[in-house]
Amino acid sequence: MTDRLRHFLKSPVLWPLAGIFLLLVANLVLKPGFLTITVLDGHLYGLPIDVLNRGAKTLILALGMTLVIATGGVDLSVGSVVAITGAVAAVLIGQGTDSLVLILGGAIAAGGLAGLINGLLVARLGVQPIVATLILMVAGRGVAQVLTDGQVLIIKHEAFGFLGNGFVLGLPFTIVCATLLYLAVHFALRRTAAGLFIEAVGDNPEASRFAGLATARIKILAYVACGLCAGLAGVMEAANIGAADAQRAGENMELDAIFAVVVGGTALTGGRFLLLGSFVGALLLQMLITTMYNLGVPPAVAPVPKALLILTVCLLQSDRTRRWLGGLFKKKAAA
Amino acid sequence: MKAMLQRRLPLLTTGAIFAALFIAAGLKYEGFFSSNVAVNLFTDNAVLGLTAIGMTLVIFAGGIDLSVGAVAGFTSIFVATLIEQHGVHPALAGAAALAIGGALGAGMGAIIHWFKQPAFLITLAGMFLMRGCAFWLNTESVGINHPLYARAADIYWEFGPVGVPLVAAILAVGLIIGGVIGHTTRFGRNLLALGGNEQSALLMGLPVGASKVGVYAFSGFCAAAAGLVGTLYTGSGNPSTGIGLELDAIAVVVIGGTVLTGGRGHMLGTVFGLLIFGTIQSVLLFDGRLSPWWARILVGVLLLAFILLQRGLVRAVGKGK
Amino acid sequence: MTAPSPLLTLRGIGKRFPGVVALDGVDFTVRAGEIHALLGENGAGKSTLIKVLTGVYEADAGEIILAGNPLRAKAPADAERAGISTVYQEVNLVPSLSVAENIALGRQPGRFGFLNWRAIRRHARAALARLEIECDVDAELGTLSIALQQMVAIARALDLKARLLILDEPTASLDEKEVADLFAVMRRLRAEGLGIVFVTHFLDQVYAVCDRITVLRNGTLVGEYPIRELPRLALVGKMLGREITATPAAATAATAATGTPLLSARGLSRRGALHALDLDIHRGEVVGLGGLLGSGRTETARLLFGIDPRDGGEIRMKDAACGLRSPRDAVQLGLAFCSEDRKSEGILPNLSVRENLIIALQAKQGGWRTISRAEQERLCAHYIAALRIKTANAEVPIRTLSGGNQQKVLLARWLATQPELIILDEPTRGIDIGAKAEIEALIGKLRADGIAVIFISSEIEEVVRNSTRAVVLRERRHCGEIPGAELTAARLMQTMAGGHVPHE
Amino acid sequence: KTLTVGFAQTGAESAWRTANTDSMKNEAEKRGIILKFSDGQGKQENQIRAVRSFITQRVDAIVIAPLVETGWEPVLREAKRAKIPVIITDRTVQVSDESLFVCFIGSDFYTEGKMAADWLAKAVNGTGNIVELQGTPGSAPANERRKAFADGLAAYPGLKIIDSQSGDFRRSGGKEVMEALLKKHGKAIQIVYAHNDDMALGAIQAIEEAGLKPGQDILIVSIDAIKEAVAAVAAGKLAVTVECNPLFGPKVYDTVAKVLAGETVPKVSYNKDELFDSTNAAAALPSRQY
Ligand SMILES: Nc1ncnc2c1ncn2[C@@H]1O[C@H](COP(=O)(O)OP(=O)(O)OP(=O)(O)O)[C@@H](O)[C@H]1O
Ligand SMILES: Nc1ncnc2c1ncn2[C@@H]1O[C@H](COP(=O)(O)OP(=O)(O)OP(=O)(O)O)[C@@H](O)[C@H]1O
Ligand SMILES: [Mg+2]
Ligand SMILES: [Mg+2]
Repeated sequence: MTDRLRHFLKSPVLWPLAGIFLLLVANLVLKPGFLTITVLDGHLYGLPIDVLNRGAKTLILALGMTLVIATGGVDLSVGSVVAITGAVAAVLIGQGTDSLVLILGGAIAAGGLAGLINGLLVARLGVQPIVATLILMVAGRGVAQVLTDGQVLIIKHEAFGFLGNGFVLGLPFTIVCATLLYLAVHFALRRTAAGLFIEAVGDNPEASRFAGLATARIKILAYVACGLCAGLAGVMEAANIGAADAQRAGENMELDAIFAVVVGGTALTGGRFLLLGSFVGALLLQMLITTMYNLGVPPAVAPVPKALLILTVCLLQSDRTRRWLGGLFKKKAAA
Repeated sequence: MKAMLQRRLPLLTTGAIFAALFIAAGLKYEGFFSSNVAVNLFTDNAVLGLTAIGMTLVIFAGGIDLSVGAVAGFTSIFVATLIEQHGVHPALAGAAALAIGGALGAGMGAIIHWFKQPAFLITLAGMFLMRGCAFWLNTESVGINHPLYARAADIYWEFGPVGVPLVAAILAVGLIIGGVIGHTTRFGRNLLALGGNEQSALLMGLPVGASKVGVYAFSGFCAAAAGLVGTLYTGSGNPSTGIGLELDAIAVVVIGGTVLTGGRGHMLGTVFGLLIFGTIQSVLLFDGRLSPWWARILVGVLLLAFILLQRGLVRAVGKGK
Repeated sequence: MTAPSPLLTLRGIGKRFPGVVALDGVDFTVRAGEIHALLGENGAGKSTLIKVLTGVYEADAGEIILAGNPLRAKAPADAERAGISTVYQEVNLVPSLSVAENIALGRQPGRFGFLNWRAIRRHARAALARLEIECDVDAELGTLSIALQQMVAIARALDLKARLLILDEPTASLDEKEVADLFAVMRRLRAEGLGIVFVTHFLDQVYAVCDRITVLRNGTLVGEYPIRELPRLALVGKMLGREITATPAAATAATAATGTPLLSARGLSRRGALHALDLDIHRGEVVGLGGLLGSGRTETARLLFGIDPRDGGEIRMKDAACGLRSPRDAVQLGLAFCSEDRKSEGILPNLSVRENLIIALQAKQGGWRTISRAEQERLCAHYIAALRIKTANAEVPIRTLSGGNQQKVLLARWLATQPELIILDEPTRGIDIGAKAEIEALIGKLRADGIAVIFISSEIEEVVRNSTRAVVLRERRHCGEIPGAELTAARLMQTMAGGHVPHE
Repeated sequence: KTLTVGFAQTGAESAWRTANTDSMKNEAEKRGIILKFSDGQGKQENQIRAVRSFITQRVDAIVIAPLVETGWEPVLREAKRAKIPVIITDRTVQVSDESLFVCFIGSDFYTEGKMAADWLAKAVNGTGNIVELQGTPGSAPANERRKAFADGLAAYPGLKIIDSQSGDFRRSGGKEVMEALLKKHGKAIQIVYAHNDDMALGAIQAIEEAGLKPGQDILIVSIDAIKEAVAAVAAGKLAVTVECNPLFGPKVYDTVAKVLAGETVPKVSYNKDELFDSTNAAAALPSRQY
């Protein structure tokens, strides 16, 4: 038990968790009603629920991003892919497609295709990930705009809207969906050898190939998975606001996703990944955004707290600080 | 000698591709072959070019600096606010801005090195920080009416039929200085070594920490210089200057054949990358018919085609040795 | 010899890593004008001692005195400034820079921080010439073979005006001529009054150049001895802490293998790497690949294992065509390949010993059929015991193991896949005497089990001892084959050197 | 001789902007004018680059829809040196020398904000708590609409802005911010002022999801009058949307023709902006083009 505790205390997940806790306390002090959750028509309402609800998209993106980052890559195109898939869904609905399966299938498949392109560029043609995905980041938004003809397409579809605004057992569907996806990905990676393969490829691609791993295929699959996640997030975004906005949907979301992953303890250099960390990281980010609304931070300086958060988490996670803190504790114990 | 040639291959390829692109555009569009277009490549890309200089060296060292755009934006509004609202002399304001850019870079470098944190994240934090500060100073752009600015806008050097404005000249000088630092100083070579293999660089007794701090400071300095040049270019300060600039700068550096993982590259490549980037923009403007979204797709496709071409050429020539 | 004053004194050095005590109160003295061997098994703490000395690691305890003054190196740069020049165990240069730059880095000639490229090249050429190395100083270092890179690293170290030169296993990938050249230089430097620390696992080399020996075992000092007072057998005993049992048996003179070969390659070729090679391997055979440095042995192995695409030729397994195109295919077909470059082609540095050990087996089984955790742990326990892998436990990252122990984990990785044919490229490089004997015994056992082995080693004796047949390469061509009965060191050497044209 | 006109557009950030671009393009096609179009992608640097390129290409006239007011002086001076007439549309520029451009044809973000404030003050009799959904910080419409609205409210001490956050001109942003603000202020919110329709529509969703009735419990005021917003006014969810007419094409080319013919044109002219509330929305809906 103490062993487990010690293990937990060393885990990188601890810091983002602590961050969430601190923000919670700050919110509570400044706005005591923060944690209140009320029941309305059998649905739960309240800021904490909002945090979960809003964080769901970043969370889903962060799941896919974790895999890509673990292979030693990065996917800058997820924001654009969110726009594309939203546009695809809107266009399909606009053409009178009624089957939810078709709509979802079409939209998410578009995300998968985008991931496939990224994966092929990176793994087969050896283009550096930042560059390969930068291409789709630039071109992807154009594609989305061509699809929607530059308009904000309005989506009127009951079942589709449920994906963004529905409630299951009193909880927003988005967060239920994100949690299920998290569990699914977790088990798919840890109950099979897929997780190990991804970590191996990220740690040393050459050695992995020598050990008989299909390095290229593993990388491609990671990008495809990331694309699918972005597709799902895009569908959610479109369903949530009931419209596909090619210009602005998913803007800067790639940075949020990367942020969540890295704050969660997965190194950008690849190798070891921490899915749980990404989950917590995404929540931390959303918590921060909601806190800023709550505190009425002027919109113009909103990036500053974000910067301070990144710096704090980074510095706390570093070995140097830990050693220093460790030394402090020891001294106290001795005294 | 052959080995030398082989190592320079990506560079030569990039140069060749630029030449081909420029000639093709010249044949297609009337009036493209003019000294004006060529000089404009420098003038219009001065802000991008100056940030790309710092970015090149940072990438040499295997790092990345996402804060450059925000630093440029901050500098822009900072200088304008000082001059217009506090009556500070432009030279003093500029010097202060350059100092802030350098100091911020040095700070980020120190955190990256001493706390062993990923450059991507720390400079991302730097980006948020500076962008927030820029908007905090002023959310609106501020026109600069100081007479010095008016005079600077009129500076032209005539070389025969070619008129070179101050902004273009600053970029040219900056590129030369960047090249000298990168290729003929110990500092520059240490950066490449560091990017090639940090562990080795350390064991070889190179000043790893100082080099890292130095290169981020330099990049911050370049970004601030870019912001300054931006105020010259527009005669105003704008806190939104340089949004997305960091990605363009990275693209320019990488198109130039510098490897993102570090250890390999050339400042001349960045020059070519900048010229290619500028030429693509010019072509879009000369064409002027594309709808903005198709233009975006086209830029993406061109970027892709370009990278594949570069790869293909390097591989083909490499095999035929 | 007169007793020169101590140049360097280390007293009571202690260093612990999480889970391991790497050094525990070690004393070490080097005098000016001597070559001092630092010996010990894998993981004894040799490299750690060196890194503490040069400031890579900070010692937990102890003091260092260089030429009468306390030395407090915070970084390798400080040590260099104090006159300590070091070649570390793993080649530590920058592969993406040119040879000339690698030699000059950090101390380039030039003024005011500006470089003089011409002087840099001239300087590099001179430094290489001193070791009689021929290579283009403008070539990118990464394109050279490991051996050449090692020579460049040594050239770099010698280039420094130093009082103390440290060489941590510099000879592991060098051939005999290069070793001889290096020794000549070392002797000259000794005569000039330098102190030299020399780490190696080749005892012959110790007795060829060294003056005194310090032996470490498990992070503690065993003792310091003048070379004449410590005969070979006693030395080995001190290193191992026990008497070694019988030397490994020479390979039994093999009966010529017959029947369909397990693997046969015809016309295997790749431009610039290998020229139309034919090779048959039967079950239970150990085929030694002989050849000088750069003769194409590694290239052969890489082609057989599908790492590089071949331009021509065919590989058949058990007389059936097999579409062997990638390492993945090779693993599925029951091949295994222990590569010579363990740092970049072998280990997954940040993954645990356990994960490194099972990765090939898991790859062979595919992603879906996972090996249960219990089974993984059983495998680890088995191989850690069987190969005497020195590690705190199976969950530490493999990068924290000593070089030799990493090598053993990689061997275990392949043995776990129960291959039909295993290719060992320099498996004994950087491995201590005890482990070497164990690996040789292991090869014998594999052979007895009917597994085919391709054995590549730069140590001729080793090839002769272990092979049932030798295939010799020269300048990337097959240039002869020596059946087991005729396999002697002299014959092998002659064929490798090309002094004798084999009849075919 | 066919006319060549260069048009430096700000970008394609909203439906309004797209309609504006389309108007310029379609009208040029109709009149047989060659339009060199440039998308500034929301960056002034790109716009300046485009104008400089138009000068190099020696177009007959240049039209600019400036992203920000300042920073145009150097490039306008170049245009003047090259004797190319420049027409500023949409919003004005600050220059020391008014002769640097021929004329200004504008829609006026400031007026729009003012109209919204005046309408609101009348509708609620000068009292109420307002939350403001701002556009992208630093962007021109956000700046102007914020300032104008605040100026307009100055005369009505009963109308108070109790909170103000940025929804980035995005529908999702509007929704997210509104959700948070509803949690924070609860029933205290009586009025929402959104800098554009997209955010307003997002806010309507948030309000509905919180179990409140937009239009009854909370009054929403917005700007742009995109088709969907006008429909929302007709449906009673949105109280008012101030039109900002994007269809500049005909007027701009008329002006170009006059200028090139040497006629004098008024230095400043505005497009007529309308206002849609419950009285006229339903009637206007069928004829909306964007
Ligand atoms: N960075 C590190 N982190 C943790 N443990 C380490 C580290 N470096 C070395 N060790 C441990 O310290 C011990 C001594 O290792 P060292 O590399 O000094 O051995 P060595 O004598 O050089 O062996 P070899 O002959 O195999 O190179 C080993 O048990 C090793 O696992
Ligand atoms: N990646 C590479 N790029 C360029 N040349 C290479 C590369 N790898 C090997 N070579 C060259 O190919 C030749 C054959 O090398 P190889 O490693 O097969 O020789 P070897 O007989 O195995 O020698 P060694 O004792 O080094 O293992 C060498 O001259 C080497 O320099
Ligand atoms: Mg060692
Ligand atoms: Mg070899």
